[in-house]
Amino acid sequence: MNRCTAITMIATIARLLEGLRHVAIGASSPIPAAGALLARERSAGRMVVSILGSERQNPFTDGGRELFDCAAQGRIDAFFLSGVQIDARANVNLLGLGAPPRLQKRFLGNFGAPYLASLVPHLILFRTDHGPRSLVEKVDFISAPGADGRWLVTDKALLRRRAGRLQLESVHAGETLASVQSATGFPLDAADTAPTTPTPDEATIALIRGPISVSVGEIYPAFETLMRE
Amino acid sequence: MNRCTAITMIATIARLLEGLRHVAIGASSPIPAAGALLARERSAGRMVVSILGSERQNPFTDGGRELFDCAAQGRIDAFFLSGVQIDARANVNLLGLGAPPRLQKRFLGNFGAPYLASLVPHLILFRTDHGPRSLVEKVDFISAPGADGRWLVTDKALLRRRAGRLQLESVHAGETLASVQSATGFPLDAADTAPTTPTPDEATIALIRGPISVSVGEIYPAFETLMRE
Amino acid sequence: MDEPALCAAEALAARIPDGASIVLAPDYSGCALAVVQALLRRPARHLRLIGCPQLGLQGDLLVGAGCVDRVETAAFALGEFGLAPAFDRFYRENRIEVVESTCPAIHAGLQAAEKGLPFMPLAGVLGSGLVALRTDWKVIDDPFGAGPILLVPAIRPDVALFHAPLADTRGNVWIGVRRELMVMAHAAKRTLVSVEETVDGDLLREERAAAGTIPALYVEEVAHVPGGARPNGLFTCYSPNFETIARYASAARTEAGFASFLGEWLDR
Amino acid sequence: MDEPALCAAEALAARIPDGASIVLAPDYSGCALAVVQALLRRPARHLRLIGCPQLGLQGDLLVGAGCVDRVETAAFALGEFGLAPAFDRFYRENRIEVVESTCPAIHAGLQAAEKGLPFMPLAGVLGSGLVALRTDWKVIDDPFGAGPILLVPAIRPDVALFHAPLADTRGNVWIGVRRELMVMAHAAKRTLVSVEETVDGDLLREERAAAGTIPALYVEEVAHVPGGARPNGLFTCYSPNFETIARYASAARTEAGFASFLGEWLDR
Repeated sequence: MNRCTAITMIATIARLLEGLRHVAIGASSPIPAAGALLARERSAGRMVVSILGSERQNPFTDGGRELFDCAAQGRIDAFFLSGVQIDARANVNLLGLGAPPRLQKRFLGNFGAPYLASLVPHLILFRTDHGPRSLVEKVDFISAPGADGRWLVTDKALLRRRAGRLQLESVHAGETLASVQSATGFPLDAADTAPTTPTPDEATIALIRGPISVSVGEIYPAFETLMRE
Repeated sequence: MNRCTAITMIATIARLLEGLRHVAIGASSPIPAAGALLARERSAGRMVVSILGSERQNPFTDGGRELFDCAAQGRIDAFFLSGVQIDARANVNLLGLGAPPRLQKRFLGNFGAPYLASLVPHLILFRTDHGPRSLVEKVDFISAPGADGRWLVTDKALLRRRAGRLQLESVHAGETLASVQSATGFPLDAADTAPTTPTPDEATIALIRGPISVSVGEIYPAFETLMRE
Repeated sequence: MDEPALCAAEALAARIPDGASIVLAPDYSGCALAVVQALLRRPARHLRLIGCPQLGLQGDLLVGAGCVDRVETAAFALGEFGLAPAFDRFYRENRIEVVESTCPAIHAGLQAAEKGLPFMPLAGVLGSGLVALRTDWKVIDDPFGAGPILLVPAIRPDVALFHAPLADTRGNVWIGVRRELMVMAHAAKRTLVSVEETVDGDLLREERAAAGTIPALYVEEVAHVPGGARPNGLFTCYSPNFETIARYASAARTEAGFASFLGEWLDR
Repeated sequence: MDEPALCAAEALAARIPDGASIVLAPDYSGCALAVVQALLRRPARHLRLIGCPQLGLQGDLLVGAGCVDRVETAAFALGEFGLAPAFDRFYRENRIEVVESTCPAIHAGLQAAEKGLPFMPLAGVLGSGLVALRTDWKVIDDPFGAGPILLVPAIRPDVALFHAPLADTRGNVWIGVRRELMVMAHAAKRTLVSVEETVDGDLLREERAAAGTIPALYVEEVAHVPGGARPNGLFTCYSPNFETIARYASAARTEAGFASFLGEWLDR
């Protein structure tokens, strides 16, 4: 993924988080981390961002379980999930391809997804490689079940589940309805044209490439390198 | 209770704790606290003593629940219970007299007794006023059920439950089998004579009245006063 | 106690509505007695107190002043001074509802709330008469085969109220090893804390302090109330004033004695 | 790493018998990599690893060296570098048993052990396919009426193994806010800890340090092993050596590459 697309995803995620109080970021999530830090910058101090594994961006003092306890208490507004597959119903598969328990190809594992899926009101999905193998009609395994209202941010577009299925909200600059549809493994219900995802201004880009990428670099150095180069 | 009797109880308790690794003391228990600290003095550093409410004698760092978690893990060897009534089967009533839920006379409450009774292997009972109203045939309420092998240390005697009932082990100096029986609300199975509880030597007494009473005085100042006067 | 501290305590008390359920710390932990004073002065009404895990001086003052409808607790005691005298009178006169419990059941109930669970299992207890008293508790056969086991329902208080040594200006509260206070804050819908001292900066960024700190995200309001636990003691700060507590223990045995003690105390 | 540190790590590893179940910290917490080196050198056999809640570099090294029969974990990953390469090979070749889990289920299982309970309830999860995979989990109807709820069995590891910044000579171990390490120590039958630094005195008596300290009563043995988490980082002490980890991530994709990395690393 190139830097420009990453920045669009980050700015889009920040937009989705506006007005929330507490956003938590799990493992393997540099782009959501950057999006949340950007949203926090704009929140006038009202947003708390918790990044798993970070020493500096972590308000938790009760160990690994606290994120999960906190979610069940209703104190976490938003969390992010990626996955090897996301399907038309916004189900997320983090486990692997094929039929469990003996998968044809195992990926990282379920992490906290099976639990957080039903306990965090704003569960935001993301994929940095929007393609027909990652966005499929039906996942091989449901790590986290989908729900209406759920957003999916990819490197090509912004989608949202309505009436049981993911639908196109906007396409990123350089993409079209057709190019996004051809990269998607299920039919998108959409109007003839799709609006373009807003692109961030220079000040926002500078913020992302500067202080935010430094913060994220604490645990995702490759991300910082991509932003800086 | 006079000082001399208290010291005998403390020394007796210390004897019962010999060889244990971890002794915990709950609320309202100055004499067990002193007994445990005396046992620790003699343990060459092998015994840990935890006193609820103490800042200085407390190895816990996980809050009020840790004592209870620790007991369920099998890491607490001994704990102490007193109560408004103790009966012939070594059942302990900490709650009050009469028929619950509306007691005729309510005492302090059950504390952790209902839980610890079955989880701590050496549960030691104590009463500082051995009399027919405190040692009864049957308790009005079972806070903690009795079990064979359990000790009871009073201001008059040392008893132990064998074959389902508390039996006399020894009488304190100044008491006789007859005097103890007449102060006990249930028949004691005992031989014609009872051995006398060992009395502590001068060095032990000085230890109790000195550093140990100072330690206990952190949370039980009246106890320290009794020992010092 | 100076005027601003009094005001701060009043402001905290004003956030506790009549009828609220309030979880309180035991006497040897962090007791917000200055805030309790403000509740007594109001006076608050129909409170339901939960002892974590037992009630002491704070609870007895509130009960004696007629602020309390119900208590749920493992014990009600004034430490070495024994029976809580006002509660004892109210109990005898059948003027208060008591939900009998045991320390680990209260800790477990609060932990269930902390975890958003309807219940927690609890080891032990089954041989005790307490199980029959608690008709809201359930005994099930452990589905994993360990035999019968007790389940206790979540305790989710409206308010957690306590006093602590230190907070920073962001609202992070240092409680050291007194982590029952942290469970209280996690479990309650709203957490109100008075503190001895407030400092600038961020306790969560201080390597040593962080581990004993309740993050601000759980704390609704912090009030700076020096001496706010007196006459109880406060861990790492000061010892109890046993003389005052002894005087209370004796005076509060009668309604008149309680009123006279209270009048004097609130008047300071 | 100097000789005494190596010896100390060996001594700790010697306390872990073949066949033991070992709960390990995630890469961003306290990883006892020097002790893992000693286990690789032995080599240990038939270990069962539990990730608290996930496995990373430590687990991948042990799997790649054939020390591991089974893993129970919420994920197996090398942080930003993605798939754990040795585990990936072993999984494809069907040479390792995997018990799939999710982070809070592992935390809950360890807490059940911490509390001497056969199980813990767990919120959420029911809509996930994971429930069907875990035939050892139970779904019951909440006796308090909240509908179906998941119960997960206790996880009681034979050994908790981790690395921490500091211990005192009494065996108290400072872990700061990394309290998953404390739960591991409470839950396991035996706890073995390597540390960066040991100090005289008593951490439990130090007001600020105490709250982040695991009491010695849970700790079987502490070994002084400076740099014992490298190439991973250690909270409050040093950052990960991402270059080494990247090199490993690439090399370990093949058996030969793994062997060559390992040979070089163990040889140091």
